[in-house]
Amino acid sequence: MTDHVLTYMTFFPVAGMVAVLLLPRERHDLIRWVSALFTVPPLLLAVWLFRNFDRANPGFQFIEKFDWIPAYNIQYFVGVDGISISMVLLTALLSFLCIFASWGIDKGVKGYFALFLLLDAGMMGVFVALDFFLFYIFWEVMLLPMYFLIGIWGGPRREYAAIKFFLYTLFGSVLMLLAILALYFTTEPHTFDMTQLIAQSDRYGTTPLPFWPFDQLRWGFQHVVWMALFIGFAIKIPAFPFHTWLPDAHVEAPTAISVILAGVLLKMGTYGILRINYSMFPEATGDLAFWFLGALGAWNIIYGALCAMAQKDLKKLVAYSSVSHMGYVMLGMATFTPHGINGAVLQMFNHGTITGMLFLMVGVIYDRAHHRDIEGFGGVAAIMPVYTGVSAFAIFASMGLPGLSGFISEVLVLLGAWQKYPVLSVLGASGVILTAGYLLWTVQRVFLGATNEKYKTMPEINGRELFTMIPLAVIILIVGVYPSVVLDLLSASLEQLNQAVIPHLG
Amino acid sequence: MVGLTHYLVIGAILFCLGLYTVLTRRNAISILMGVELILNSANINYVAFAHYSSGSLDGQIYAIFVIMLAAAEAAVGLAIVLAIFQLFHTIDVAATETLRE
Amino acid sequence: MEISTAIFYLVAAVTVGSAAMVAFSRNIIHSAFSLLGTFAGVAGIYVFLGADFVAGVQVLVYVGGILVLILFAVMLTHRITDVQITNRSAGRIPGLVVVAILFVLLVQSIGETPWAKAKEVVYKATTASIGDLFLGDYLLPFELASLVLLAALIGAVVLARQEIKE
Amino acid sequence: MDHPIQTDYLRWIVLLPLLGAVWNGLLGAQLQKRLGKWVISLFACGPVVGSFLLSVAAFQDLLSREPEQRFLIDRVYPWITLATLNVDVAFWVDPLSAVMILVVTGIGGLIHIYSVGYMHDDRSFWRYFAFLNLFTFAMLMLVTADNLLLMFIGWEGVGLCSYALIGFWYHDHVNTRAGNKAFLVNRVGDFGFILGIFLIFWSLDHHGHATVTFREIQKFVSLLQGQEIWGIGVITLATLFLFLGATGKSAQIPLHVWLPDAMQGPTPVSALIHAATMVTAGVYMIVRLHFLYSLAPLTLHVVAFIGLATALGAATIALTQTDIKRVLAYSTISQLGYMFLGAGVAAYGAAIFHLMTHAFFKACLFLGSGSVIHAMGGEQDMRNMGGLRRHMPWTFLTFTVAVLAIAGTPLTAGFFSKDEILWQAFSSPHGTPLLWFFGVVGAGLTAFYMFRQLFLVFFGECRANHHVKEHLHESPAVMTLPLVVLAVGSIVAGWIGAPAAFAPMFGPNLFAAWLEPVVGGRHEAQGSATLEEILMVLSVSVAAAGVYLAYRMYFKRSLSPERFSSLANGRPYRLFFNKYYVDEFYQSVFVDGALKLARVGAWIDEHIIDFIVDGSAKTTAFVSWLNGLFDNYVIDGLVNAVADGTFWAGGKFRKVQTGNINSYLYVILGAVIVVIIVKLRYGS
Repeated sequence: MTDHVLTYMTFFPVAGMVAVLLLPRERHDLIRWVSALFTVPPLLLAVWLFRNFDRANPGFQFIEKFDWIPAYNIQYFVGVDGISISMVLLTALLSFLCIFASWGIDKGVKGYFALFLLLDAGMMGVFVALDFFLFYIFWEVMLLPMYFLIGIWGGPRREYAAIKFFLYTLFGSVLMLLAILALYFTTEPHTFDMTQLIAQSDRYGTTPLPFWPFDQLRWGFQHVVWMALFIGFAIKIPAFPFHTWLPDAHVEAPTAISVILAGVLLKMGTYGILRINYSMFPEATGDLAFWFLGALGAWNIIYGALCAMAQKDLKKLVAYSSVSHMGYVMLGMATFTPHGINGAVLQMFNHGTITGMLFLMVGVIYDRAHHRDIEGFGGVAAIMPVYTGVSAFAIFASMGLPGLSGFISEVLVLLGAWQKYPVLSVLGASGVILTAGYLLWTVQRVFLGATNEKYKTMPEINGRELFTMIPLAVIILIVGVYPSVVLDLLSASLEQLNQAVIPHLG
Repeated sequence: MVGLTHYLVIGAILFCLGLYTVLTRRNAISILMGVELILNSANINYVAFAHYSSGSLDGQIYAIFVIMLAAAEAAVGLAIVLAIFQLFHTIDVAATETLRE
Repeated sequence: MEISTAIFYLVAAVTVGSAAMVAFSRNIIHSAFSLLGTFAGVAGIYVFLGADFVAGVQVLVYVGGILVLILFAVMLTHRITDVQITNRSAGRIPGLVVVAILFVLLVQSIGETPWAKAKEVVYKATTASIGDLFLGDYLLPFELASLVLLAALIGAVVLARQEIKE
Repeated sequence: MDHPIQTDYLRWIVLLPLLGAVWNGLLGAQLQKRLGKWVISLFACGPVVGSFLLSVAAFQDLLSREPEQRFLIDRVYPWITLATLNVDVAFWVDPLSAVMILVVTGIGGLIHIYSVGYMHDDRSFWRYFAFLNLFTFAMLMLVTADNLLLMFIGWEGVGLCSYALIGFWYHDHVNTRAGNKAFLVNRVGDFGFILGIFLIFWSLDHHGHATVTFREIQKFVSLLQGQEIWGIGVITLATLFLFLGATGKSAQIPLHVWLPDAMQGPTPVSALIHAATMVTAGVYMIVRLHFLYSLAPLTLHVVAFIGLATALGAATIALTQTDIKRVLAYSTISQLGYMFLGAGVAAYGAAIFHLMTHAFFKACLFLGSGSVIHAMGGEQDMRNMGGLRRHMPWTFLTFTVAVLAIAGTPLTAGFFSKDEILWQAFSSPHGTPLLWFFGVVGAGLTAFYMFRQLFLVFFGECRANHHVKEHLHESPAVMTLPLVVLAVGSIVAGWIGAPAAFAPMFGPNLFAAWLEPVVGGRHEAQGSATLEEILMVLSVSVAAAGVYLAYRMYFKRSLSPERFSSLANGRPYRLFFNKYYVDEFYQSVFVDGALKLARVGAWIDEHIIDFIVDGSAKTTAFVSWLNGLFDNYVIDGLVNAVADGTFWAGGKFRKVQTGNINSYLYVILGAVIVVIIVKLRYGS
């Protein structure tokens, strides 16, 4: 059993999908419970993984590897290290919770849960795959269900949103595929094995670009591949100016899908950059990180916060807050200090839990009021006090209140950034003020003020909804009070990554 | 000295005879016999190449598969012939050209 | 000329000759029985090529199975008392011409092609190795072949049942 | 100092209020419904009283040691351990933080008890106490933290509670807006604070001693001298950043605007958070980091200047306000300015001394005004009060004592502490007589507006309407008792820090001696005791002049206030009354500016980026439409032509389709033959 933990984690949801497909379509509750059941083992395995992960080992663990398509040297190769472990945990947790958040879906239940489970498998696969080909397959496996989940179960403008999402990500995928093939054909022997590619990361140093006319810019092969991969991942993050799919996709997607989108999918961008761009092209990373990660990250922080401030739709506001918060991840990654980079990965984890909670919060009130217009509420605190309490918790966590998890990661990122780029650090820190601004303003308009007569009879948050939010709240609190619980997992691998890039910094 | 060429020529002869059978016969069973000849010629080539060119057993394995499939084909083919005979009371392929437009 | 070469030519002659009988005989019964000679001759050629197992299979399957099937079919479709147990042919001349052209071309190709040569030509018992290969590298095709056979079996039975129904 | 003693009970000083907060926060609503409010009160006041007792124990523990050994620490667990960043959750108590925890838990406890009476009719009784306890926890964390990051938790934590309690009555947007304002302005300060931490951390990292722990910073601070960033000394910049944090929390110019609005919260909250404890955090922080500030003379000048400007500016605004709580709010800002003035002339002990005495009399004033508001049924405008001394004797008495103290009447606590600051401003190496002069002017203003308030509220005819007048009553004992305790404190608390001139009466300056191990000795440089006494008399006379003026204007009514308010066409009056228009300025520049930028950002997203995205989609659609036309008429035309041709040819060739396998075979064979020929002829 323990030899194949990662495989089990990845393919349990697929088994669940098959099981769901075999169930009669009108047995809605049965379908829901079966889906929930099939997300439990990955969660338990994630806990097991958390307990048994060797924190001192910077390399890959729980490796499974065998030939898949030997003719092209393609392998089934999975494993986790410090960079992916936290994401695997997050995916298992959010998938489980989101099944419960999807309880209210009553159109095409069978299809929804089947696709959801497939999505779950795809996401897990992306984080554990160590073979580039396998990685790409999981990456695409995850996109398709997402397209349908938004396009079929979404809001009124779902088709626009789904197509926008699909076009953006497809564009990214194509660039990524080209980059992957370029890597494949430059290795000798040709391989998709990430560990091999990482081990050969110094081989690009002297490879000049055959068709690059500008010698003085000293761009080599690896810079171009780096950029192709970066754009592919930046769309996922989403980094300015590739971010406009996010608000639309979020607004139209059903609650649980928004949670997954924000909680897991966005992380794939930054995860990909760390796993692939950083480790395979340390030199190009050293050359390009400042502008494309550091400066762009700081810009993301401020720009996202400003855009969030101008939104009238609650869900759109949360979506833009994601843009802002992912900026911290980019900024942290660009610092190459242990603080910054650990903070960045921790921020990925924290953003998953915090923003997940925020979207669940929006979902709860949308289910009751059937609109998300910020100005259209008011005085919800008097009607739904428990809901208000939980929401306030999430909002303050998002604001980076000390003692909660968001604070730790943001401080680490800004602390790391200060050493390398003090100006960016100052800009990033000023983003904290803006964040507080739009979030408090939201709290005031939605929860506080005179009770809105229209919603006087709105029912309090129910047990199921609380069940989806409380575990996240507990994690947010624990990580805030004792961050080592996550940091210990990350630091060894990230230190290794740092050491690979640092010699190449300009 | 007997070499690869000899076997290939035998194969070619068998192939041509089989082909001729298939081309000229009107009797379904005869056509099947022709097909068997063609298959045998192919098998000879397989085994000959295996013996002289590759030095591995792969060719033989293929030959065995071909034999297997030939057996299956013969069983099904002859069953069809019987069914056709039952339907048309003849096995002359010219009499059963219902595929024609 | 060595004995083995002589025997080779003998076997080849039997094979080709009976094949010609198959092709040209007017009586279908004769054709069918000539097929026996061809099959046996091919089995002999396999022996010359060091393929003992294939030769065995050839005898068992072709001679023991397929040929018997053909004979049965012949008998079932032609009353033995029938005067007309003929084997009608048509378009002999064009067939002969085309096949002849093809044959010439084939021989030309055989002659002109630089065939790969094995390092050494070995003769040794192959049965054990073939068994290993079947249960190793070729396991999947092997299993598939068994499926095909099963399908053929069932298919034949189904087709034959139609006959009784009618 | 190098081997501090691990003292396990310190954590409970901090954690007890947290337990109370969690208990009341999670279960309070149910408990209140099922068992009544007394349970809530018990679980709210109990932990704070417990913390107070533990604080006293810690204090005695310190007393029993040699002055150099007065240091207790409680390491709970390592909080963040990452490369060079090692931060423990650790609480320490030294003479400085001992003073603070006694003030926080002592005065905090009294205010908790007072609140039981004040908030008795409120539906969200439990929520109030949950936040009040949470505040106490955060404040204790702030003062006992042994490192900057942990302090920052408390720093933001008190901000959160302040936000929640200002907007406690959230049904009215006036309150929630005030809360938002407080939090946001504090965030600006926190922004500076956190950057200050970063700067210190990395500058020390440069020398291989990266740390955020106070004691270690103190140990290595000398390494930072001469180090520069952006052309400014690192210490100067770091202290300026931190001071920005202090101006936010302690409502100093330019971040003072939130405090008057914060009076929207329940009055005990104003007393505890916005007078006695939280707003003094900035002063505490500067004193805590005095070793840094002492090395940055430029920053010290800035601190002193800002402190003095705030003291004067807020005092002038207080002259014109009519809301009973707003006067007190501006008075608080003004008094905090004095504390910063003290800190700015490196008289850290004096600053803390004033902090402590101020906590007593300002808490007393706020609670007294709360008592008045309670009795007046929520009325806060002083123009509608008057003559209350007959109806509320205890409140009147305690209020008067506190007013005397803040006005600097000799022998009261305020007299000693304010005088200490003024004397230091005059005599310290960082001070000048000019600072003293303006400080004295401020003292005169203070005396004036406080007595103005006293006369307006408690003397003269009652101007309240009939309805209110009937319900005038003295507050219950649970409220007056804390008032009495605080009033007594407002007098005697100063005696422990009396200057040498009063040594025969009150003994030596115990307070300065107590803090000496932390902040160093009191500057006795320049000027003699005689000079000190002369200055003292001068400042008292100025204050007395202020009192006299108030007496003429608001008691005897022999001098019309309009004579002053209409000076210079009333321009200064309007300037004071409108708080120098700072709120309006901030609103139009920062708030509206940010909103405008936000709209620009959203517009860019919607109209530029999405224009490009949608445009490319539309272009694609257009191209495919063209393509479609092309397909329909050109390609399809061709295809149809081919199809028609094929159809026609098919008709011709249909005879080829014989159904005869032989004919198919011939065709195939023909093709094969052609292929072989081609291969033979042209193949390699």
